[in-house]
Amino acid sequence: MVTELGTTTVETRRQPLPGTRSTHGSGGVRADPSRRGRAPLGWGGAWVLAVLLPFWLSEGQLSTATFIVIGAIGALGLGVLTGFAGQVSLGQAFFLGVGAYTAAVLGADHGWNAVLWIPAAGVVAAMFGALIGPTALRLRGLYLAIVTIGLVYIGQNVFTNATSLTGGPEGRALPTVHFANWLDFSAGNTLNLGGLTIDHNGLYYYLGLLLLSLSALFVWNLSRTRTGRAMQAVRERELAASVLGVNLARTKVTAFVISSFLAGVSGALYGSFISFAQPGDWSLTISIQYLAAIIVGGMGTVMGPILGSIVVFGLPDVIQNLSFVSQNGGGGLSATDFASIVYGVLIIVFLVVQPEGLMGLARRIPRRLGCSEGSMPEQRGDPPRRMTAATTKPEDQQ
Amino acid sequence: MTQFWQLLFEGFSLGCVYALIALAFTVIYRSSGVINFAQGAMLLAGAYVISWLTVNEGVPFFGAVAIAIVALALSGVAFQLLLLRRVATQRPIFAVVMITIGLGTALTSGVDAVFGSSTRVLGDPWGSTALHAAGLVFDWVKLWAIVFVAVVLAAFYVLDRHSRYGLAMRATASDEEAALAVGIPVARVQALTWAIAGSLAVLAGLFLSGYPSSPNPSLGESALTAFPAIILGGLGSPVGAVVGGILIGLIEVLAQGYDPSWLGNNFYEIAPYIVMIGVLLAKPYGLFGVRPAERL
Amino acid sequence: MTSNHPRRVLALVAAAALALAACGTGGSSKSSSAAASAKSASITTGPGVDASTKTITIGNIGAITGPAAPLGSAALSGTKTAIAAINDAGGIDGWKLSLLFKDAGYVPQRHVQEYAAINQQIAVLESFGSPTTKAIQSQVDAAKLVTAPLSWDSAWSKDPILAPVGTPYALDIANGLHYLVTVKHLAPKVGIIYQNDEYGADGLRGAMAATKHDGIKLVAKAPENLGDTSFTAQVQKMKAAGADIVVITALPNATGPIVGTAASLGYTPTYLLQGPSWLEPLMTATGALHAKPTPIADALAKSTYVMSFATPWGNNVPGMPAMLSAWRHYAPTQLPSIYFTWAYAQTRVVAAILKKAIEDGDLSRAGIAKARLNVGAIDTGGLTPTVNYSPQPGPPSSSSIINQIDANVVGFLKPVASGITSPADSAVS
Amino acid sequence: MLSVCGLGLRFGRLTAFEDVEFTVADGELFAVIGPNGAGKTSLFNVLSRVYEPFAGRVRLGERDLLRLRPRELAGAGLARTFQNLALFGDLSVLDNVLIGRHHLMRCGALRDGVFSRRARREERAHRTAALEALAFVGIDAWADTPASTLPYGLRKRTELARALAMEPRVLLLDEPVAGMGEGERSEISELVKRVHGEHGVTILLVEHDMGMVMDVADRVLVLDFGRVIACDTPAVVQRDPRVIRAYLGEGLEAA
Repeated sequence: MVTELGTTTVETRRQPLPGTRSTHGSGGVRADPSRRGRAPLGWGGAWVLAVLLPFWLSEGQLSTATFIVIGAIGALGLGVLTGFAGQVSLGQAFFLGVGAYTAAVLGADHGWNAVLWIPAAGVVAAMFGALIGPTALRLRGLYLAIVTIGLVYIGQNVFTNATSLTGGPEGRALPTVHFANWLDFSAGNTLNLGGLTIDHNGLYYYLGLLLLSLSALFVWNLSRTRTGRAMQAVRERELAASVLGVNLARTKVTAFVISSFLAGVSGALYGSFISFAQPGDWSLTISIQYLAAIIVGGMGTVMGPILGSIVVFGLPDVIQNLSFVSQNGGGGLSATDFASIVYGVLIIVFLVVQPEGLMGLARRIPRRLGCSEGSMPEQRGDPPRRMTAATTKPEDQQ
Repeated sequence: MTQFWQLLFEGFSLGCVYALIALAFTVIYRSSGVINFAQGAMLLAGAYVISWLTVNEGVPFFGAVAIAIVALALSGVAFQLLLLRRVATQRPIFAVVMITIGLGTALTSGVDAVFGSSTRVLGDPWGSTALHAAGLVFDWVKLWAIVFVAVVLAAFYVLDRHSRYGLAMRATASDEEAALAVGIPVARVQALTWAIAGSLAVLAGLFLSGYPSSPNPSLGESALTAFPAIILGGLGSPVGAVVGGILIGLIEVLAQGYDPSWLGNNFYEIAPYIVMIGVLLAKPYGLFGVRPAERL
Repeated sequence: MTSNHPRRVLALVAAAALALAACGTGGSSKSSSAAASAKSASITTGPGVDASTKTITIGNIGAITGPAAPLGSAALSGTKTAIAAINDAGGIDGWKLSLLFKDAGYVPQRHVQEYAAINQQIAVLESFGSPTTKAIQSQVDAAKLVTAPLSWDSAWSKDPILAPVGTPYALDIANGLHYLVTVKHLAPKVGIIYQNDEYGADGLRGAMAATKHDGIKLVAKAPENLGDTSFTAQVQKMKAAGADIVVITALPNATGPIVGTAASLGYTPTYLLQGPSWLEPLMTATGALHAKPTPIADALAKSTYVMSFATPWGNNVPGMPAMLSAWRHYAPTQLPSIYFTWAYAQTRVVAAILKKAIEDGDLSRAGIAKARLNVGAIDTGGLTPTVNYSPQPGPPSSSSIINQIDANVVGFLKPVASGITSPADSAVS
Repeated sequence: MLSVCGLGLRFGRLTAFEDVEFTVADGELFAVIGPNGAGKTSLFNVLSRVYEPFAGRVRLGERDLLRLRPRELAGAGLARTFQNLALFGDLSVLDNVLIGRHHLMRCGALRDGVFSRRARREERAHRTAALEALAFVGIDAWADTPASTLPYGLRKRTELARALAMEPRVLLLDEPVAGMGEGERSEISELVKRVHGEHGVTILLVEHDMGMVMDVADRVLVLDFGRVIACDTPAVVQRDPRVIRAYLGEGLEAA
């Protein structure tokens, strides 16, 4: 292994390094910080599709889609905390609940407009996030994960006991989104937009989609600038990041704050859409679903949590409503059991084949088609993965 | 005072069952770094298989327990070798965690689909019989739980400390790649841990659904109660799992009996978590956990 | 939004499509092209009503999976049996009923989804569970969709469109305690173990209200949760406080261990079980009369009263023979269950409302809603208390049926009194 | 520039080193050598505030280094590379270097998230600087490659670029040529000299490779079993009998 620098370089270039060839082929480096020019047309197309989607959906499917976009906001938040900053949290259900009850208190009890109570739900949840974030300074990995499980249980207990705010175990009504008299989301009302009629489900869908888009843009910007970089550095090597000048406390707490803000907004919309919330709604099961969404979608990416949400929040409903699945309860396999068995098995099989989740798959397809990997905005937030045998490990060279 | 001793007994017996669940978590965690979210579903399946064999098929109780243990252990091994093994070498540990979540979902629904969601009869020989002594009541099933757990723990200790596989398990736990390099059959060791987890699930399911409880669909959630136990004791420490489990059982039952009303309803539910958080503030890696070495 | 359009349930409909249906008035259009054809039969129709085949669709969002599945499955069976029996007897004035069932597993979110999926295809709805029905309550109110909740939450009493059958939980408990203390002359020291959710809270409210009369004292109360593994502490609280009557507002999964634990501890109070706390398999392995008894069967048979929203299996009431013959004919494999009886009766109540609407010539949602108000008292042949949805103070029914557990009868319940009311009733609502 | 006084470090009962004293002048290239286990890297870990010493003082210019928190070191002008590499594997080479400039950037999550004009401007400026650092070490062509996919030599260079991008006053280099071939060694030596010459940075170097140390260092400190046994110019140290006995013996002759 005694080589001149030049030789080394040539040698290295001969090695099949994924992701490098295309850039080098085109000569030079992309130093332009705003890569929006190259921003994926694919995702833009997907967004347009999402906007047009309700035209093809039945009302039942539309309500499922609404739950997906609302859930995806919270999943995106968890993606920041767990996917980018590497702090595994199973506490998302707690922050969803805080958001929902904030909406209830401000929107219903104090009569605030939704323009105010939606962000307020995020802010209050974010404040709780800021309080809880510092635990991540002391606890690592699964210790943190299980402490956040405790947070969910303690949260449910507090929700049950704080009767004046949450209605106690009996639950309470949540306000419907009402911006103005012509833009009122309550059931039975519609919005007429020059020939288009949008009903209750549709309005919630579009509000959810709007907030999801804004959040995704925010998170994407974050992922490619200073804050997001610091989070990923902390995820990879906490101590080294610290020696290089990254403020661990600030980075982790920021991740918690962003994550719980988005969870708060998501919870408020969710509760408002269902119009009713009780403490049992914010259980560990919900947290696990959110974790599932970001894992299935692909950790450490912006689009992963959104794609994962489609699977986790949508798939069971789709399977259950397949035409050949019997809805009858008269003995035999119930549709719900069938759906969750199929769902569980699908998740197992999919992750055995594709452990990097849907984004791993999405990344692979363009590569197969010979496109540049750089066309994906998530390139730099890649989840940890083992490279192919062609890649030289340091140990091999020593 | 009678009440206190009675609760102490109930808590200790429950804690022993938690210790089994926590040990199952720990064994898998040690060998692969994964928290097995399907543990609750395995426990549920174990209880229902026993109930089905005794009540519907007329198999003698201990025969049914043995069959259930073999079945669950083999299923665990198959799951590890056929599925998990294919991903375990990849770095995203989350994928493996997620696979156990998927398994839990499918298994829970499978149990529901096969056995229905009604409460069942376990078919154990103890039923509602109890030993009455010193003004206290000791349900036989709870006494046997303590005895069984003691035997299982002793057996585990022997396996862990004095057998070839125990050493292999500990080596795999500390460094999978190094273990592989010195010729330890890591795949076989990890399969063994799943077999152990499956067997422990059956025993835990058995004692959780004994009198006065019964096999019912919410048993799976009880496994979640063992989470604070494994953290309290320290992840990856079998001793910690046992101590943590017993502590959690005692805390839960005593808090149930004595929670003052100013703490609100259902304080006992969160008491284990509050104790756990308290311990972690003082000892971030639990009572018996070891701080992982951090290198630059 | 026309019924000849394949996608009539689109949330977004282009204006062009709207223009086709000239009668569409925006918002929730109640007219449809089917209305035009129905005009000849001089009956107004609405969603879920097909005049050409004379079919009315009843929606049912139930729970045959999840924590309430044992209750939900029996109830679904009762609903199906009632519908089959009505159809085979010629329907309602020639109109057939068809059932559109969706399982939501007792999960509010899925309830909302299923409601959205079917609400345009149904004329009336049966909705299982309290938290789940609350999740769609504002929508059914807005849609003026007559909905029969399969639960007895006190909150239903004030809703303008819901058609609950049975007495609210809180009233049931108040009535039951009143009966035990004044008629059975039991000592008035009462304890309650309740599930820590809205259902349990309702039961607790009833027990609290009962303390205002008859010298009843609430000496202990203890919450429990689904998934609790030990009930020793709750039972110890009851025992230590010396409660003579223990109210259990829980699900059967908890009732069993509570009674068993108490028996182990040598504590044998009189139990008063809220309806959903009771299920036949608490007595025998399968719930059938001669199956293997459970370890707690003896303890339960000693002195346990069960409040029921429906009369016990085989009880001598006018409606029972018809139900039993329908059961043998349409659902012979269904084990005797009070949920079967109750859902069967509820479906007959729904049918009575629909009959009134047909007589009035208006099967639109508004027409059915009006029929609900005007039909007057509906007698279920003694299967449940009589209901009346005319504007009145208080719930549609406020009297209770009380039964005692008997190990030797089918269904294990022996009625001891019905039509019980208590002076505490006014305090509850 | 950097003065170390009476410094000692223990792991439990094991003493890594004690009574370490030296002063590095502004602009000096100061090397620390010693046999394996002599405590060189531990010394670096104390200087970068990873380990807490039990005794002694360290001054960086006017500041008491031991009072700073690890993340404040970058701001105080101290940068380091790591013996066993501490790159953020999944981040691109450029992003790795940009992490080095984290402390020079000011935008918070809010500005970053909305990608405000200021965030854009900052991002662009620092990217340019980071690319310059990459160009300096000769790997700017790999800017967008995930660091974990680079061969070892290039990773070492990435670390050097990252440390340079931090714009330090004092640079701690922990075995920059360990595990490299002869040709690469001399190239890295040249690079270190250029860094020293062109940037005028004070450099503290830990190295095994005697040839390199004697070639580039102004002064050399020799640690043996946790104690300083010599501290002088390379020429003097090479002749020091204690050094020869303790460590250099065969190595010196080979060099």
